[in-house]
Amino acid sequence: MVPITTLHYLVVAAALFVLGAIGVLTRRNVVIVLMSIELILNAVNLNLVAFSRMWGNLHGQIFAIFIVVDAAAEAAAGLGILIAFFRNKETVNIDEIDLLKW
Amino acid sequence: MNPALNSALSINSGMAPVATPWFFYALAGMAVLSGVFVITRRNAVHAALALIITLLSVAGLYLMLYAPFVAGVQIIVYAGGIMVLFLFVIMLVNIERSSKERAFNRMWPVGLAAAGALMVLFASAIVKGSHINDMFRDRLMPLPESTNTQQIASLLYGEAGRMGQYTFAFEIASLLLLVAILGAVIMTKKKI
Amino acid sequence: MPNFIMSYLGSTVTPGEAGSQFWALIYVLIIFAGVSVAVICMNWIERKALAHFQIRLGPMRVGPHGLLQPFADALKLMLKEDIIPAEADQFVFWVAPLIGLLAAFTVYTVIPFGPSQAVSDMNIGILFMLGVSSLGVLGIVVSGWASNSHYPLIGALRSSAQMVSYEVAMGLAVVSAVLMTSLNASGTGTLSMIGIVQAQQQQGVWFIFKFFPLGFLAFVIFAIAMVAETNRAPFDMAEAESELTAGYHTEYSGLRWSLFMLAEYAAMIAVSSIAVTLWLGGWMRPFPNLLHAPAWDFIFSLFPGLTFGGLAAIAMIGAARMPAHSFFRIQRIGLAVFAALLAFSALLLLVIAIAGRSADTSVAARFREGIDYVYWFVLKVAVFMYLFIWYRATWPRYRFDQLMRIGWKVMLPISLGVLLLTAIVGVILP
Amino acid sequence: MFLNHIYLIPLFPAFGAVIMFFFGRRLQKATVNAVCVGAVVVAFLFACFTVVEYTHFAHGTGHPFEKILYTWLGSGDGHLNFVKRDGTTASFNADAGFLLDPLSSIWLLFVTGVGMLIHIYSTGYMAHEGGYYRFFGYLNLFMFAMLTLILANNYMMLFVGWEGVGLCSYLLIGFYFHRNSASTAANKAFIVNRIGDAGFILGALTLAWYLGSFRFTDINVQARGGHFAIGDPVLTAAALLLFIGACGKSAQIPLYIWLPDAMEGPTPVSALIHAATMVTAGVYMVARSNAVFVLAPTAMKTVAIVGALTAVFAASIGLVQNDIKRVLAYSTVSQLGYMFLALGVGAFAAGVFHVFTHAFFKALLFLGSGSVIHAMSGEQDMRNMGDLRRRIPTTHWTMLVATLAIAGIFPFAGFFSKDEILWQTWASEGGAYRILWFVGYGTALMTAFYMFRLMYLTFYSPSRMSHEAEHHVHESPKSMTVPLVILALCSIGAGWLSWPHSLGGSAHFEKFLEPVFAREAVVLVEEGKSAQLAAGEKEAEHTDKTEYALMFLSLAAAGVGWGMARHSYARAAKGYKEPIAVDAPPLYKLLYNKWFVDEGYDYVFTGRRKVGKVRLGVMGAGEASSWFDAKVIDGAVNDVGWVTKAIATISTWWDKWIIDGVGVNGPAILARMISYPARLFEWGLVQWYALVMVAGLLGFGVYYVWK
Repeated sequence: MVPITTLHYLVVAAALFVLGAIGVLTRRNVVIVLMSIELILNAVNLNLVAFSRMWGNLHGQIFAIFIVVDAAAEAAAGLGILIAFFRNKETVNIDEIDLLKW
Repeated sequence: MNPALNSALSINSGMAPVATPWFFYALAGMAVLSGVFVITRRNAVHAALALIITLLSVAGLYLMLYAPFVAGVQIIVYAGGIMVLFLFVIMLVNIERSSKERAFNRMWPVGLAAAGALMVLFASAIVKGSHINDMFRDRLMPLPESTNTQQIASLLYGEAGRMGQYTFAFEIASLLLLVAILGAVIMTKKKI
Repeated sequence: MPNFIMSYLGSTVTPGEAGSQFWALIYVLIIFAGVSVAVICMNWIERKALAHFQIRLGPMRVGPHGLLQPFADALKLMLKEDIIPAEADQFVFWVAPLIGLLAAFTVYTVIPFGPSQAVSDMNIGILFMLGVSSLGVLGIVVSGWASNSHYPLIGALRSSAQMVSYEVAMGLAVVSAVLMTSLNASGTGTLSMIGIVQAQQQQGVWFIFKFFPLGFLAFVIFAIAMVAETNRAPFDMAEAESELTAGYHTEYSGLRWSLFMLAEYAAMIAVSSIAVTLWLGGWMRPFPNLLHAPAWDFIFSLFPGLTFGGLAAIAMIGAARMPAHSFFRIQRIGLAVFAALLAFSALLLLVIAIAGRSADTSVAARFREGIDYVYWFVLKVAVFMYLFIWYRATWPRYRFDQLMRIGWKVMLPISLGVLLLTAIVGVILP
Repeated sequence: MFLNHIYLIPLFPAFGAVIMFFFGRRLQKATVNAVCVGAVVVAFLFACFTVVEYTHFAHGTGHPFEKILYTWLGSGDGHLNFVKRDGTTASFNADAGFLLDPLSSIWLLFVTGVGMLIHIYSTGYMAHEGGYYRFFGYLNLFMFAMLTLILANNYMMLFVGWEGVGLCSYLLIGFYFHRNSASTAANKAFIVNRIGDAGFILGALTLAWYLGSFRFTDINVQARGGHFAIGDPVLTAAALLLFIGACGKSAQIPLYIWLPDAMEGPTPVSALIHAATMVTAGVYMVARSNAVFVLAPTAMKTVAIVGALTAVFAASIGLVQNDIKRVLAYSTVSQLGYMFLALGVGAFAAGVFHVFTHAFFKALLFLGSGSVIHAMSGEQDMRNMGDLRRRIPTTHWTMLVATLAIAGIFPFAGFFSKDEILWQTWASEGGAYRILWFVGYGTALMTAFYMFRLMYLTFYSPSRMSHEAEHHVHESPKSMTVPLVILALCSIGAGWLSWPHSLGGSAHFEKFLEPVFAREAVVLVEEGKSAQLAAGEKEAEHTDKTEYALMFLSLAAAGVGWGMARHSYARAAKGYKEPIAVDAPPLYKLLYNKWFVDEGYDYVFTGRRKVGKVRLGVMGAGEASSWFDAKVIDGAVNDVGWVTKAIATISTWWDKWIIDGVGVNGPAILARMISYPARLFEWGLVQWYALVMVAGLLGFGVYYVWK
């Protein structure tokens, strides 16, 4: 059995990042787009923690914690906007959010 | 303590090998598989449940990386807090027609292609980097697990009256949260 | 093999720390079985206690004094038809009770029944407990949504709003207790559950009495928040039968419904354990600092045996006072056998207490200590469980807006204030 | 125990203030009393224990006790550095530190003690007023700021308290903010104080630049180390700047004008802030900086002259005022002048002693006047009073005690302190400086006169009250009279703490203060230059004979003042005439209108008064330059503008047809034509933007992977 190294974690993180990117780029439902952003953030966190383990210091973990805080703020603000928007336009589809186009 | 006991327990201070590679493969597989579900499910609640599984699997990976505090934060903030918020909002904005419409937007082939290019980039970076010596090292530096929380605390808050390295950043993060809370409250209020 | 088992009793660390997967598995099984039995007993006690609060008899027919009623109920629930509504989301409907159950039971991996009597001593123990128990809300939300019905959905939304709100005050109260663990020479605290109890041991005070009334206030906040957190009366809006039929599990029946019940009771025990660990000294027997002579150790170690003896005596009296009608004969015999079992356990415990009275490291002494730890922990938790029943019998239900107002405008500011004052006092006083 | 937790003393009233500001509106009056008065009582007891413990700590050596909690401003590791005058760098460093030495312990005791009594008094006085919790919140906040000021161990911390008491003074003067006069008076006090504060902060920064520290102990060590010549110009400048600050806070010429107007506040406030405690902050600060002042004889002389002038000036105004509180206000200004006179001649201990005794009898006078006003249902004009002696007996005899004290009758408190100041003034330096003594002596005479004038008009002369007022006259409640009695006892006894040598006493008070001031006495004698001060040195010289003569003279002055007042006012019936107004009408008019100083300031500084249509002074200069700007400079500008406009008309044509037509619109049309295909890319889908971001990410990645 091959021992698990940093590279393994990087592969998982890359996969999660690509999945998140696909979600952000292709889904119509804003909620799922936001969830995909969470996936991307998680991929980054995984990278940071893996590198923290690789270098043997804790700065990566601290960054991961800050990113979690950031994600919480982003989710709160994003979902707030979404609710306000839904109240006005009765839709959560991202391609119908185009008022500023005009 | 008798000798039999010692052999039975094999106490191994610092870095007890709590997990085999199988754990990693199981967790990673779960994370990626439910990640796929997140972006493919038509129903947002199913997607959210899949995302919760991904988050918990990633928390397990953190535990394997000797980052128990980050794992705990991941569970309590992401799985316990953010995802409940998501579910709440999904239930508030759940409308029938979304299940009958297209799940993907009109530019999905372009998006998919871009994401594919991203994947190729990552793959080539990893392949290239794994050849360069010491870029992604094979071995992992030891990190003491038993004092992980205390060390993170001393980085964040400092110790013995001195400011920690990240105290200022920490305060700013709290300010960010406050602003986000205010923003969310104001935006969702019907009448201000 | 016996040597292997006996030698393990001498261990001073948890199996998780020792890296022994075999013993961890054994512990998990024991805890799972123990909690399930405890839930069954709770069911019976709750029904009897509520009945006596309301001057009724409660279950009396199945077994002597209805002792076998919970087993009958369990059998009924298992045999009942499992109905899934046609419009429900099949998969989510199926998985929702499991989420709640999983969250409730995962918590037990870090509950310390003794300094080594836990599955694992996690470095982030209390954080892990709060996090995992907060996952329970997911089960409720999802079950309400998946039922595709109005009452369950309202119940789910209510309960999730309530649990998320009270989690904040609860977390802050917990933080103030965690802060107290750092008041030692080195200045570093701990999140580990075992470490928290040991900190109370070192400081020679249960945290409920520390910085009186700060510790007490934090405890009271936690005690209120934990009732709201488990959706119990008087905060049981989520399943208010007069408003929402049965709340989020209206559409559930049979085994799946019983899983919800199991999860609820398991969660009650879990949060009570947190309260006991954080504020009431965990596994420590009363007055370990005042009455610390070995003689006192011995006297206190007689308590488990005496408790069981007392129960046996009660059961015996019950058997003796049965009416002399032949109809009751089988019940009388059953109760007598039950009493005999209890008496045998009492005898066993007393023998162990006497055999292990010397304070050396022999296996008997370690075994006696282990029993002591578990006994005192379970006794404290049992008090909380009785309190839960008492609340339910005594207090009327809150209105939902009152509940939220108390949560955000009273409990949260008070817990913040307590946290602040604890920090200030902790800096100034030593 | 107490000494180590000295920082708690200001925190008790701060706690009360915080409670009031956040929850006060909902609290009962009883709760407000319990919290606010309780906080001050606790602070007083704590202060007493602290001082007792301090005396054990110091063993009579007067060694200061310093407690530094944390670095409040700046830091020790290289931030906020500045270059000192001698080229070395020092760090801008102010601690949240507390200093207790004999000087601050005296202030600590009487501030908390008098403050406590006035708090108790206020519960009675303010019982029927609105904004009860607000009043007590402000009072507690004031106590916090004042105690911070007293206990600070450096200039910056002192400045915090300094500004804090200024703020509270502003808030409390404007307590009846619905009255226009009150809010104007509050603004006046605040603005005048700002001028002084500017001087203070400049002085403190100069000292820091020169000596490299804000801490009193550091500055004292350096100033007394003998590195500086007497009359060092920078130190003189610093001392003068600090004295400007003291002028603002302690109401000295020319910044005294705010204090009489400050009587718009409730009477307990006048007693606490504008008589007993806050206005002595300037004295405290100068006494605290004595090491610097001693090295600056010019500054010392300035202090003495300004103090003497203020004393006589304010006393002369006080002779003819009719508002009972205004008389007391001018009396306060005059007595503050005395204190500065003492400081200026180097008799620091005598000045501090006068602060100490003055706190009791002046607080008593104000509280008594408050009681009178209370009894008269709000009437403040003495012309409408009279014959109150038997109707409010407690108020009467307590005020009589205070009057005797302030007039300097033996053996009341004022006699000892005032006599000490006059003696030191006489003894400090001969020659022209004896004039200062004559000024002080004249002031003493005037003081006796106007104080007994107040007493006779209020209590003894035939009643001039209106019928309704007469009907309502009543003695004040216990909560008001008990503080009066306590203060009266203090006014009698406080002077005995420093029974002078010449009368067979041992001057305990000065002994206690000696360690704070004695060192510079030694320095000065060694230098042999300034014979201006050095109280200890003069001790040997003075002959008892002179001192007895001076004592007798000042007693005689008090007696003469008393007699004149009795002669003029004992039988003042309704519509009586002021004797000065009869004998010298122009002088009366001058005094009654306060020497027209406010009007003069209006002409010179604020510009509210004009001569004809022209403003004078600062605002006048502004108006003149404004006129010059509008007419001359702008006229020239307009002419230039016209030329420019003509040129512009021509260039407009060029621009419109040539530049715009060909140069601008041409490319624009081209751009519009190109934009039609380009628009296809930005079609309003948010995710497109995300796609662009991914493209950028890809670009970066490709560059870094294959570079």
